[in-house]
This record gives sequence, structure tokens and C-alpha cells, in this order.
Amino acid sequence: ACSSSGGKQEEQKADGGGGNVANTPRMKIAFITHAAPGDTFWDLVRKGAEAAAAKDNVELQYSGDPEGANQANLVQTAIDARVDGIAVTLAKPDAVSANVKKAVAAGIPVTVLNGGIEQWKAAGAIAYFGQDERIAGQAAGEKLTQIGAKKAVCVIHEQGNVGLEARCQGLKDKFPTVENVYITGTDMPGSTTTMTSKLQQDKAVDYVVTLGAPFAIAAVKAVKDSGSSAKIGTFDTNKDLVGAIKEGTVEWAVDQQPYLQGYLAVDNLWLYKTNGNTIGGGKATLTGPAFIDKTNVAAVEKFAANGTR
Amino acid sequence: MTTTRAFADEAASSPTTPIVHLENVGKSYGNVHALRDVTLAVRQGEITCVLGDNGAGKSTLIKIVSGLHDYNSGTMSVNGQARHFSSPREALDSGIATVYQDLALAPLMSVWRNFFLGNEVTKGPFKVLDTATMKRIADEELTKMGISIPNLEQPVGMLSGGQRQCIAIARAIYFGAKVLVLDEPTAALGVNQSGVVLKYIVKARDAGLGVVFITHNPHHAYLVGNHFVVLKLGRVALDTHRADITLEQLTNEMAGGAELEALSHELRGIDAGAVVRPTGKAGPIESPLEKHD
Amino acid sequence: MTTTRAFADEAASSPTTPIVHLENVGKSYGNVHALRDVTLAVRQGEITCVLGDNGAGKSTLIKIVSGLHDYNSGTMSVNGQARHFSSPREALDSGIATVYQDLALAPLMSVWRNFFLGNEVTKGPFKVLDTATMKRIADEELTKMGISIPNLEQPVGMLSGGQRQCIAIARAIYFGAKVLVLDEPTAALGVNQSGVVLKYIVKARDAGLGVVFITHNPHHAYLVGNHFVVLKLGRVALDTHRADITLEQLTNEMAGGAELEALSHELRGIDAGAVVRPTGKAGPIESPLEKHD
Amino acid sequence: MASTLVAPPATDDRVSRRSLGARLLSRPEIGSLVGAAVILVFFLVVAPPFREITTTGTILYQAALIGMMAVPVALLMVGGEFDLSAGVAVTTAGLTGGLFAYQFSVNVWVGVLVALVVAIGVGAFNGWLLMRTGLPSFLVTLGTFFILQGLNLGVTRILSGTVSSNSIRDMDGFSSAQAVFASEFVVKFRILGIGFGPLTIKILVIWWILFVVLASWVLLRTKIGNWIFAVGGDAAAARAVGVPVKKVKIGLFMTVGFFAWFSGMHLLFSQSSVQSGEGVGKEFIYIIAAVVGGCLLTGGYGSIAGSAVGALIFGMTQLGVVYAGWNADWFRAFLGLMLLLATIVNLVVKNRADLR
Amino acid sequence: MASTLVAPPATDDRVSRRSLGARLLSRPEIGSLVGAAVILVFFLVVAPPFREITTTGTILYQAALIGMMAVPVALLMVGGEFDLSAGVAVTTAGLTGGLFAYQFSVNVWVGVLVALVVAIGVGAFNGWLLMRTGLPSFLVTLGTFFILQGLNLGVTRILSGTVSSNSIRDMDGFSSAQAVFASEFVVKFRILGIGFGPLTIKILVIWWILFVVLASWVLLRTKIGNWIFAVGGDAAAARAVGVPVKKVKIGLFMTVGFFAWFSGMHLLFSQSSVQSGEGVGKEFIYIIAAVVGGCLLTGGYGSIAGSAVGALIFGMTQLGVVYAGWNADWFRAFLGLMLLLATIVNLVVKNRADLR
Ligand SMILES: Nc1ncnc2c1ncn2[C@@H]1O[C@H](COP(=O)(O)OP(=O)(O)OP(=O)(O)O)[C@@H](O)[C@H]1O
Ligand SMILES: Nc1ncnc2c1ncn2[C@@H]1O[C@H](COP(=O)(O)OP(=O)(O)OP(=O)(O)O)[C@@H](O)[C@H]1O
Ligand SMILES: [Mg+2]
Ligand SMILES: [Mg+2]
Repeated sequence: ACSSSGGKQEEQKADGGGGNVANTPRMKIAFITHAAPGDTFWDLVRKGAEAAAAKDNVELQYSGDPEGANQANLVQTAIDARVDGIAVTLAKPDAVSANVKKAVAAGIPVTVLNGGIEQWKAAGAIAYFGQDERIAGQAAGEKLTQIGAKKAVCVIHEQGNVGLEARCQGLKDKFPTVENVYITGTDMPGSTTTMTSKLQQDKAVDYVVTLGAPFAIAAVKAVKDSGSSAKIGTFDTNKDLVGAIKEGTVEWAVDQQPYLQGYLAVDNLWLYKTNGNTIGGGKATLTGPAFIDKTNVAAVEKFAANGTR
Repeated sequence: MTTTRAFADEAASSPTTPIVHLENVGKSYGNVHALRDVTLAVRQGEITCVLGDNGAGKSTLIKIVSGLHDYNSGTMSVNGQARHFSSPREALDSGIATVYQDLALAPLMSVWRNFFLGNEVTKGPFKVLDTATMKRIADEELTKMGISIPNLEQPVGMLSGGQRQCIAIARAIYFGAKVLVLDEPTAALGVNQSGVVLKYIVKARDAGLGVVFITHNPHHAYLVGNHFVVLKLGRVALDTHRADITLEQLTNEMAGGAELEALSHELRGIDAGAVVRPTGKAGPIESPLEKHD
Repeated sequence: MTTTRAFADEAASSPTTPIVHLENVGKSYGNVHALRDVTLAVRQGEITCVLGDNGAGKSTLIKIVSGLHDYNSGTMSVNGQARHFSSPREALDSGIATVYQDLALAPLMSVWRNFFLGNEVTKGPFKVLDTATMKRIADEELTKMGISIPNLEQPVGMLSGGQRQCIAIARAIYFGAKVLVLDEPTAALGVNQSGVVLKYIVKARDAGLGVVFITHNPHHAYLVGNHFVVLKLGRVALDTHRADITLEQLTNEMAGGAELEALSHELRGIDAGAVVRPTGKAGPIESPLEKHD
Repeated sequence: MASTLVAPPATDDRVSRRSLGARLLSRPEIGSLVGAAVILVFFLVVAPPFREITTTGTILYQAALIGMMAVPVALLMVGGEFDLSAGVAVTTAGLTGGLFAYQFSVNVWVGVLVALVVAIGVGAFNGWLLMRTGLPSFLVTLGTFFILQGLNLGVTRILSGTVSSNSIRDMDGFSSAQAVFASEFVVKFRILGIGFGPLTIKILVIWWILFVVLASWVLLRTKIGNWIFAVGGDAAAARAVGVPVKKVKIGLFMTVGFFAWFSGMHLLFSQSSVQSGEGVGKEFIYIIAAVVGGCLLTGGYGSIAGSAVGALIFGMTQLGVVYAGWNADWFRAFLGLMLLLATIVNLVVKNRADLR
Repeated sequence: MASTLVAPPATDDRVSRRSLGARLLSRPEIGSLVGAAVILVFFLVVAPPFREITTTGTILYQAALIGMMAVPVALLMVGGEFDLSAGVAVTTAGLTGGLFAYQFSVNVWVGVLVALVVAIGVGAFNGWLLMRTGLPSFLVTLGTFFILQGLNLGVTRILSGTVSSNSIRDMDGFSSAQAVFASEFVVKFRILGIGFGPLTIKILVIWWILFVVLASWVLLRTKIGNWIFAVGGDAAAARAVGVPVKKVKIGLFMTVGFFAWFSGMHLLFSQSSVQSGEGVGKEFIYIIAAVVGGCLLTGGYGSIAGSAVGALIFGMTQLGVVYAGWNADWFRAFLGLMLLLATIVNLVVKNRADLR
């Protein structure tokens, strides 16, 4: 009587992949981000890293801390534990770079992902995978101009976060009539009401740009609640968001392929250790920005359902 | 330990068995042995006075009886059954009501709420508090004690020390069932209120309750007590019946005899009106300490 | 308000001017007018007893003198200067030391730290606390009062009510400079300790201090007081010199005369040993309330 | 015990009658109500959208989101304890409901019930541990705060493979559960011939008002309420007169669990899935609402109505800053100033009232 | 006042001598020390890198980052107050120093001094407002918490155009300031002929130890320390015996300001710029360290050494989970369990000690 339609029983897909595992000696790689726990974007990054680790016979140690000093200290713990490689984000380069240099000096190869496109080289890392947040923001700005939007709000879900601020700044570079709104990322209903009130306050707003997939879903609700006719674009994707694009409630997403960032950062360390390769050949490897919208969403839909896009 | 003959006789032959009976009870707080080998019997229709110096262990003793602390050695029996109270609720359920020296009032709650705390009167199917009845009763009981508390909605924390004491006493007397324990109830009270409390104590006894009355005032004790227990440094120093002791002896016992002698001599020599004196009215001052407490 | 002749004469002609002088002082807590038109003079070398029922306003009065509360009307002059103390520190600096009814001890601090709180002894260039000296003095002073506190490092909160009272008194006496104010210091004390405190009060007077002594015990008051002020419902009901009043009159005044009469009659009828009685020892019980407090 | 002795006190004329106004003003919640009024007037002046009736629904909803949990948190504070795990417990409840229904493919109402058991269990565990160890509730619930935060993330990832619970929108019972926990309706009304609306009211607001009334009644008009005041004001004294202190406190923590469940269900059914990282930091917002509404941090004093007013103040300020269109960079600074303002007004009002 | 009266008490034999061990164990910090030892042994067993001397420096540094601010927070808690703005005040101090030096192109030491003035000013403001209004410190410092958070972001964006302060690495005085606030050195030492090291010690660790010793000395051996205990234990009683309660409390808040300045300078000179959004949430970590270290939330009891042990427990757990290589998802859950464990051990030890 209690059984239901939907749910796990409908999930009939077999686990994709499996694949062969490298027979190289087991190595230990530390993966250190500036992410707070429970963030959907970083979940995808981590999945990519884990996939690469599984394939490369790597023991992955994932950790993260939003405070610069603490993240730096996590790098230090990796040095202490004598890992074979470190993949790190340099969102707060001033705080973390010094310890990255220490790691390099201690003979530990380092790859940088996500943040730090300007600083990775100076820090001595072997490669960089990510996108320039500001350029991604500018791409979104160009898109708004091109669509003919009049006024937009840029929704920042973590106050003072460098990457998020850079995206909004980039947006503003190319599309000056944009206002920032701060919401609390750990409070979804509260985020919705804040966006609702913003749309009620400024009826001229016709575009909402969020900086993370869950917030775009919340924005859909806010647009409905406020009776506004604003459209929604976002940075980053997840399963729900791909669905929303397909439905048309969200117009587009700026994709930087987080899975790829995590994957490459680990895989390159393995390559470097086993074969001395560097991806990008000493240049930054850009994983974005690319746009996902109704036209190309079908291509990523299947992967999103796996939780890897 | 001195147990007078008459008392020993009585203990053996008395028709009433003790409601509360402590035998060789000991209690320590960490490394402080506050009570050792204390034996005490509280009987129906009797007022047992516990006397003793500051820090002698009187409050500790009654806290054991009222379930606030457990004891470490010996046995306590209530109504003939050996008991270890795990909470004051159990003591209350056995009919033991207590007035604590530190009063047990919630300072931010109003007078009437404190009065009925733990014994609230409710009415109706939803068990709503019967505020009107409770206020009326509290007012009546306090008026009987002769104190005036203008506003029963006032938080207890704002009342004077004596007013608070009266609330605690009135409450215990009102809810007292079999045993009434009072820890220095008259200490903060005026002459008037003290008299009322003494009268209440006697009335409680007459109604068949057993009363334990702790006081530093031998006059108060002698005025109402049937039986006197003097504690000294955590041990029973004297346990006697009223008929076997005079007020002077009792006072001496309480204060440690010889020491008091010396002291009262010294005080006797003091000239109360010594320095400033209205013109032409000098005269000897009578101030015998042992006569007037 | 009754001011006796002799006292009025003296007020006009006394060689010593009051150290603390209140004139028509009033104080209200919100809508409660706790004091109204109170006039009081505290003189060097004199013990001023403030008496009165529970809630009469005694503590409020001394809180004004000791700087804990400010007054709403009238004037208070200290050493001839009109003053409004904004904190007890100012009162202390004017030489007024106080024992509060609610004691003013920090319960988690040790005995000796409480003793010296606000008057710490330091040594050396870095003003390090002179722990050894402070412990020694605290120990000496408490021993003098005849109480035994086994461990001076014990937090005050763990002591018995009387032990705490003794610390507060010993401290005030030790640091008292010109005026010593005591709010019911003997209430929680044993016979022994009460005697010591009374003696201390007299000594303080002899040393030239002005003493304000609040008590509910007319015997204590009459034993040491030079001048008596009775408060009733926040007003001065009597202000008289010792020479103009007897102990009986004073007791009557304190308790409100007629009411006490009725009460003591009732109590006189009470047979203290009524219910349980050792065999063959019945006899009349002498228990006149007005004689023995 | 009857007594014929009546010693009539001499008529005590020291107490002047307090005006009804003054007595009203000294209730714990009234000060904050004045604070709320000040904030309201302020934003009515500076933020034009505030004046429109349509925004009222949004503001009330924002207040309800906070206020719903502020109810048990205020009760708990009156009872002398804190619960730092209250914020993440909401997420735990929502996740449990969503994950259970999805993973076992059962009717969502089964998930709702399981979540109820888990949420109340968490509360009971907090209360039990507190009473068992005698540690301060700050520490105990801090421990559960971290543990729940870890479990929320860890269990969710194991079960759903991502950091949020699976969507249960298309499962049996979803729409009925949504109707109960997260529906909304539109009202239009006329006052003095002028039509107002349309005003969208979320059902959470209705529930909130109901729970505030109910909890106020319990606190002020029942035995349990009396005991809550007593255990918060002086636990030793309460114990001494026979109040079952432990039971009362554990009960209060379980009440927090119940409300966490309710809020969690709202979260779940308004979004169909729950993010595992949510709720962190909200515990303080609840405490703020309770404190701004007049609860003493030290226990023994406070009111539920006050907590509702506190939630309203906080909600109005949060959205008011947005409605006023102020530079978002300064958002927090405005929020802080408004909070200080509201509490200081509260204080001034109370002091005035006490003097009368 | 001399007196010849000596009423010798009958020898009081009720107190059995407590062993030195028992007396030691009942000090506030010792319980937590045992808790720390348990955590240490635990991680020594489960996390191999923990056993290497080189990691000691990292752990100590992590502890110092928390412990530095836990010192004044513990003092404040002993004095009966909270400071929720302590976390963001560190950021404020760092930002002020960095922005001032850069914007006015002055020697960084000028910025350092300006930051000192601002940081102490913030503390003084907190204290003053608290004393002036009589509001609970929870509310007042919550207000400043929000205000500082807003100002950090707003002012930084106006001045530097981004959300972090400009880098001051190449400015005059940077290297000398860095030497003072954020340098490090390597030690090697031999014990029993076995060489240990190289061990990298950050200068912050040294400062931390110094400040712990100094603050402990003030708390236990000076008049001010006595007053701090008294105002926290019973402010009314302290006032009644003439302790300048207001001054002591304002002084305590200014001490928090001073330490916030110092920590802010460490942040600034170890990174050369400061992120404006950082510091949020750290106030609770400081409070946790103090409470785990034995401070009572209600004031009047606690120790500075305890706060250091609390910081150590927290730091060891934070990094221990990483060294042990456990799944980061469960990190918070481990942290919570460890915290509970440490405090319960603390409690058990203390109860045992009190019984002896
Ligand atoms: N909680 C406690 N911890 C440690 N010692 C205690 C505690 N309570 C009481 N004591 C000690 O036990 C002894 C007896 O205390 P108790 O309160 O029973 O004395 P008392 O006879 O009631 O004194 P008083 O007449 O002053 O009230 C005292 O030495 C006191 O210091
Ligand atoms: N803080 C306060 N707020 C309101 N009313 C108060 C406050 N303090 C005292 N009162 C009231 O003022 C009156 C006088 O109180 P006070 O403490 O001065 O009496 P007292 O003479 O010392 O009594 P006692 O002998 O019982 O100690 C009482 O009615 C009391 O309720
Ligand atoms: Mg006692
Ligand atoms: Mg008094």
C-alpha cells in the first residue's frame, strides 16, 4: 500500500563505465579546494577527480575549507603526509600560493584547477584547468546584450567569494545595467524570498543571473512568486538544472565543465608521475565557458542524469 | 553523644513510630565529610529542633530528608521503609514538604506562580491553569502570615528578603502533608512574622504532622520544640527531650558552653551608650547576653 | 513620626556632626514607593539601629547609603557635602563599608578572593597579587569570628549560609573606614557567631566609626544601639535615643503593638510538649513570647 | 490548614496603580512590537514597494520561515537551554523524508512519518545527553550540530550519489503532502470599500500563526508552561519543589525536533528535494528572533509572541533592505544597524514602562 | 582592627586532605588536557602522519590560528560576556591595515597602527554600547558582527574595486612587519641522541604561547584578573564591593580588539592581502575552544590555558581527520563526535577529581 511510483525503483540504469584500472603503482593524491561542504558544483568536480583516481589507481584525499589560511594549512598537511601529488584551487592565491611553492620545493607536483589562472605558473604548478571567471562573466554579459535584455540582477550566494564576485564583475563589464543581490547559500527558502523581493522592488529587471545551479531553480520560484516576467540564466549545471533548461524555465547555463576540471587535475598528476606529461603544454587549459541552452541540452541530458554534468 | 534517659525510654516505648528515621547517616561533599553517624527520629505530632553552629551540617541533614541530596552511608527509613530519594519529588510524594534556607524560588516568576510551582491548580478539560483561584489562595495565605505583598504579579526577585521567606514558608505549610521541614525559617523575619511562623509550626504539630525545625535561636526552639538535636562538626552532640533540659542548658549546648561564657562576660562589660549621649541621662546599661539571646 | 525630645536636643547641640545625613529621602522602584520622607543621621561613635517589619524599606535605605541605588527625592550629605553616589565605589571611597543582606559574594570565587575583592593586596613592581598574605589575613579574620572554614580555596557557593554571612561581615569590618553598614548580619548566625558580631559592632563604634545596624532582633538592637529608627511601610515611624525607650517599648514599636499583643497571647496558650511526652514528666511550660523574642 | 489568625496589614499605600498602558508595555513582547513598528514605519517611508499589499505575503513568508523554528527555540530559551543543532536538524528532517521515500519507493507520507521519528529522536538524544552528562547545552548541541552536518552530507551522498536528495515530485502522495506543508492561496479583500490584493499567502504562514497561538497558550496557561519558566529561571529551585526538571527539558528538546520536522517538510515539499548543506547558520537566526522578541539568554523569561515579532523584525529588515533598493554591498551593515535599532527601541520602551 | 578575642574552633577533622593529584585534576583546564591527550592518542593510532615530528608544526599552527583569538574570548567569557563580532573583526583589522597602507601609499607600519586603532575602537564600541544600553552582549555584538561584515565588503569594494584588499607585498616595511607577524623558522633538535626535525615553527605559535602565558598571569595573579572573575561570577556583587564593572568589561572588549588586530596582521602579512568575506563563523570556533577548555558560558569560571588546550583539541581534530585520510564528507561528523568525546572525558575527569 505504501509503494509508490517514481523513486529508486525507476532508476533502472546500470552503472556506466567500470573500465580498466591502471596497473601503475598506487599513489596518493591530495585534492584541496576552497569549497564549503555540500556544494553541487564541487560535487561534480569531486566526481571527476574520483573517476580519474579510480582509473589511475590513485588514492584520492579530498578536503576543502573556504578560509584561505585553513586551505593553506590543508596544503601543508598534504606535504606533511608526503603525498605523490596535489591538485589545488587557487581562488585565494595570496593565501595558498606560498604553501604550493613549498610543495613544489618538496618535489610534489601540483596542478591547479578552477581558480588561479593568473597565479598558477608563478606558484610552480605544472598545469591549470578551469576558466577565467571574469571572462565567463563577460561571456554571459555579451549574451545578455545580444538577447536584448534591459536590466539584470546578479545573485551572489556567498558574500565576498572571489570567484563569484569576478563573475558578476565580468557580467557588468559587458552589460552595465546589472545590480548585485546577496543571498545566503545555505538557506534556500530565504534565498527565494530575497530574489522575490528584489523582483518586486525593481520591476524593470528582466533577467536574473544566478551563479550556481540550485539558485537558478530557486530563482524560477522567485520569478513565479513575484509575478515578474524576468528570464533566468545561470552559471554551472546539475541534473535538475538540465531538466529546467529542457523545460524552458531556465534559458541557459554557462558551463565550465567541473567534472572535467577535477578529472584532468588528477589525471595530469598521474600522467606527470608516470610519463612526465603536462596537459596544455605549459599553457592554461580552459574548460569553459560554453553555453548550454535549449538547442544543445539534449547532448548533456543523459550525462546529467548520471550526476556527472 | 549525650542521649538523655527520658528520651531513651521514650524512644523505646513511644506509641508513635517515627515517620522519618535516620540511622548512622553520613554524607560527604567530595573531601568534606559534612555529616557522620547521625541518628534522628521525626515523629508525628512532634517538633524536632535541629540546632548547631554555622556549618555544623544542619542544612545538609535536612537536604537528605527532603530528597535534595542522597546520603553516603547509614539508612534512612520513611514510614518504616528504607529509602534513597532520587529527587525532591519523591520526598514530596511521601508527604515531606520543605522550606529551604536558600528558599527555592524562581526569581523571575511572579509570587503566585512560585507559590503553586509543582502543585498547580488546573480546571476544565484542557487543564488550563486556574489563575484566579491560585491568586486568591496565595493572597489569603500570605495575608494570614501578616505580610503585605502589594502585587502578586511581581517577580519574586524584587521582593525583600523577609517577603521571600514568607512565601516559601506559606507554601510549605499549605502543601505540607505528613512532615514539615523548615530550615531557619525565622532568620530573616520580623518579630511579628516570626511569631506567626512559630504559631504555624505548633498548629502543624497539632494537626498531627511531624515537624523538623532548624534554628539558631534557642528561644524560638525552646518555645515550640519537643525534642532537641544539637549538631557539632557534622556529628550529633546532644539528643534530648524538652523535659530534660532548660533553656539555659540548651543555649549553652548550642554555643559550646565555655566559649559563650567568656564571650558574654566580655559583652557584659560593653557600655552601649558609650560615646554620644544625650545630656544628663547617663546610667548603667543592662545587657546580659545570655538573657536576651 | 515620633522624635523624642532628648534626641531632638542632641541633634541640635551634639558635638559630632553626622557623617551621613539623609533628609526627606524618597526612593521608588517603578510604581512602588519603597521609601518616603526618610530622615536619618549617622554619627561617629554611634550605633544607629534601623528596625522594622519585613518589606518596610530597611534594605532600600541602606542601599542608598552604600551607593547601590540612587534616591529620587530629598538630600543625602556625607561629611557635610550633598552627594548622589553613582556607584558603591564612591561610597567605599567615602569610607562607607557595607554588609548586604544578599551578601555580594561571587559564588564561584574562593573564600580569600572574595574577602579581598576590590581591595586586593599586591606586591612587587608588577603588582602581583600577594596571595600568601591575603590568605593569611582572611584566615585570621575568619578565625576571630569563630567559624571554621576548612579550605580557603573552596568556592564561596559551597559554604553554608552562616559561613557566607561571616565572610561578608569579616570583610566589611576589616575594610571599614568611617561608616559601617550592616544589613541583618546576625540573621543566619549561630548564638556564638552572633555574639562575636555584636562585639565587633561595639568595637567599631569604640574605634570611632559610625555604625548602621539593621536587625529584626530587638534584643540585639537594644544590646548595642545608641539610637533607634523604626521604619513602617517606607516611612519613619519612630526615631529615638536609647535613653528614651525600654526594650519592651522597642519590641512593641517594631512589631506594631496591638498585633503582637494578640499574637503573644495566642502563643502563650500553646502547650509546647502537647502530643508526645516522656512518661510522667508533664508540667506547665513557660514560654512568654515577648520575653524571649 | 485552616487558621483563624488574621493580622491585617496596615493599609499599604506605597503602590501607585499602574495604568493599563504601562502594564501592557512591560510585557516581554510589547517592547519588541514597538521596535517592529518603528522598523515598519521606517521601511514604509524609504521603500515604496513596502507599501504595496502584494509584498506583504512575501514578508510574512520570510518571517514564517524564521518564526516557525523560533517558536520552539524561544520555548527552549525560556527553559534555560540552547539548541545549536536546530538549523541543520531541519535539513536532516527534510533529507530523511525525501531520501527514505525515494530509496524505498514508498508513498511520501511514509517518508514524512519516518522523518518525524528521526527529528524527534534527534531532539530526544540532545535532551538525554544533556541531562545525562550535565554538560552545558551549548556544547552538547554543538556536537550534534557538527554530527548532523556530517551525516546530512555523508548519508545523502551515499544514497543519492549527489549532494542533494532525489526529487520526489512525481511520487505518490506528493501533492497531498505539498498541500499540507507547502501550498499557497490567493486572497483578495475589501476594507472600507477599497479592494486589496491579490495577496498570496503561503500555508506556512497560517501554520506559524497557529503554532504561535498554541505554544503561547501552553506557556502561559498550563502547568507545563509554568514548569518551563521555572526550570529556566532556577532549575535547582524547580527541582526542590518537585518539578520534573529532566522531563521538562528533554520534552523541550523534543519539541524543537517536532518543529524541525515541520520546517523540514516545508523545505522538502516546496522544493521536492533538499540540499544537504543547507541550514547551517540558521540556528542563530532563530536565537536572534527569540532574543529580539524579549527572551532572556539566561532563561526563565520570554514569550512566544515575542519570538514571532522578532522573526517579523528580522524578516522585514532582510527584505526591507532589498525593497529599499540599497546597494547590496552594504546589506549586512544595514541589517546590523536595524537590529541594533530594534533592540534599543525595545529597551527604551521597556525602561519607560517600568518607570511608570 | 585588632581583636584579642580568639574563639578557637574545636579542631575540625571533617576535611580529608586531598592528594596533589586530585587537586591538580580539579583545575578547569586539566580535564580538557586529558581530553586532548585522548584525542592525541587516538590520532596517533589511526593517522600515521600524525606520528611524524614534521606534522607537529602544522598542527600547532592550526591550533594557534584558533587559539590566538580564543585567549581574549576566554577572558571575555570569564568576565561573563560574548563577542560574536570577534571573527569578522579580525578581517576588519587586516583589511584596514592593507587598504590604508596601499591607498595612502604609506609605510605598512602606518597601516598596522591605524588597524590597531580601528580594532581597539571596535572593541571599545562594543563594550560601550553594552554598558550604555544594558542589552545582552549576544545582541550588541551580533549587531556589530553584521555591521562589520557589511563594512568589510562595502568599503573594500569602494577602495580596491574588488573583494580583497590590494596586495602590499612590495611596499615599504612589509618585510619587517612580516618578520614580526608572519615569519617562520626551522628547528632541529636532539633528544636522547635521536635527532628530530626539521620542524617548521610559525612565529604565530610563539606569539600564541607568549600571550597565553601573559593572559594567564593577568587572570590569576593580578587585581584585574580577580576583577574579571568577579564581574563574570556576579556583576552585582562585584559592583557592590567597589569593582569598576563597566571599566573591566569595556577593557575586556578592547582586549578582544587588540587580539583581533594581532590576528588580522598575521592574516595580512602571511598573505599580503585579505579577503573581505572571511572570518564569518570563526567567532564560534573561538567560543568552542574556550568552552571545551573549561570556561563556563555563564561566566565567572575558566582558564586561558584551557582555551589553548581547547584550540589544540579543535586543531588536532580538524587536521587529524585529514591526516587519517577519512572521507571529507564525514569530516563534520567526526569533528562533532571528537568534540563530544573530549568534553565528556573532561567532565568525567572533573567529577572524579571532585569526589576525591
Ligand atoms: N555543595 C557543597 N560542596 C562542598 N561542601 C559543602 C557543600 N554544601 C555544604 N558544604 C559544607 O558542609 C558543611 C555543612 O554545611 P551546612 O550547609 O549543612 O551547614 P549548616 O549547619 O546548615 O550551617 P548554617 O547554620 O550556616 O546554615 C560546611 O562546612 C559546608 O562548607
Ligand atoms: N528592585 C525592586 N523592584 C521593585 N520593588 C522592590 C525592589 N526592591 C525592593 N522592592 C520593594 O520595596 C519594599 C522594601 O524592600 P526592602 O528590601 O527595602 O525591605 P526590608 O525592610 O529590607 O525587608 P526585609 O526585612 O524583609 O529584608 C518591598 O515592598 C519590596 O517588595
Ligand atoms: Mg544551613
Ligand atoms: Mg532587607
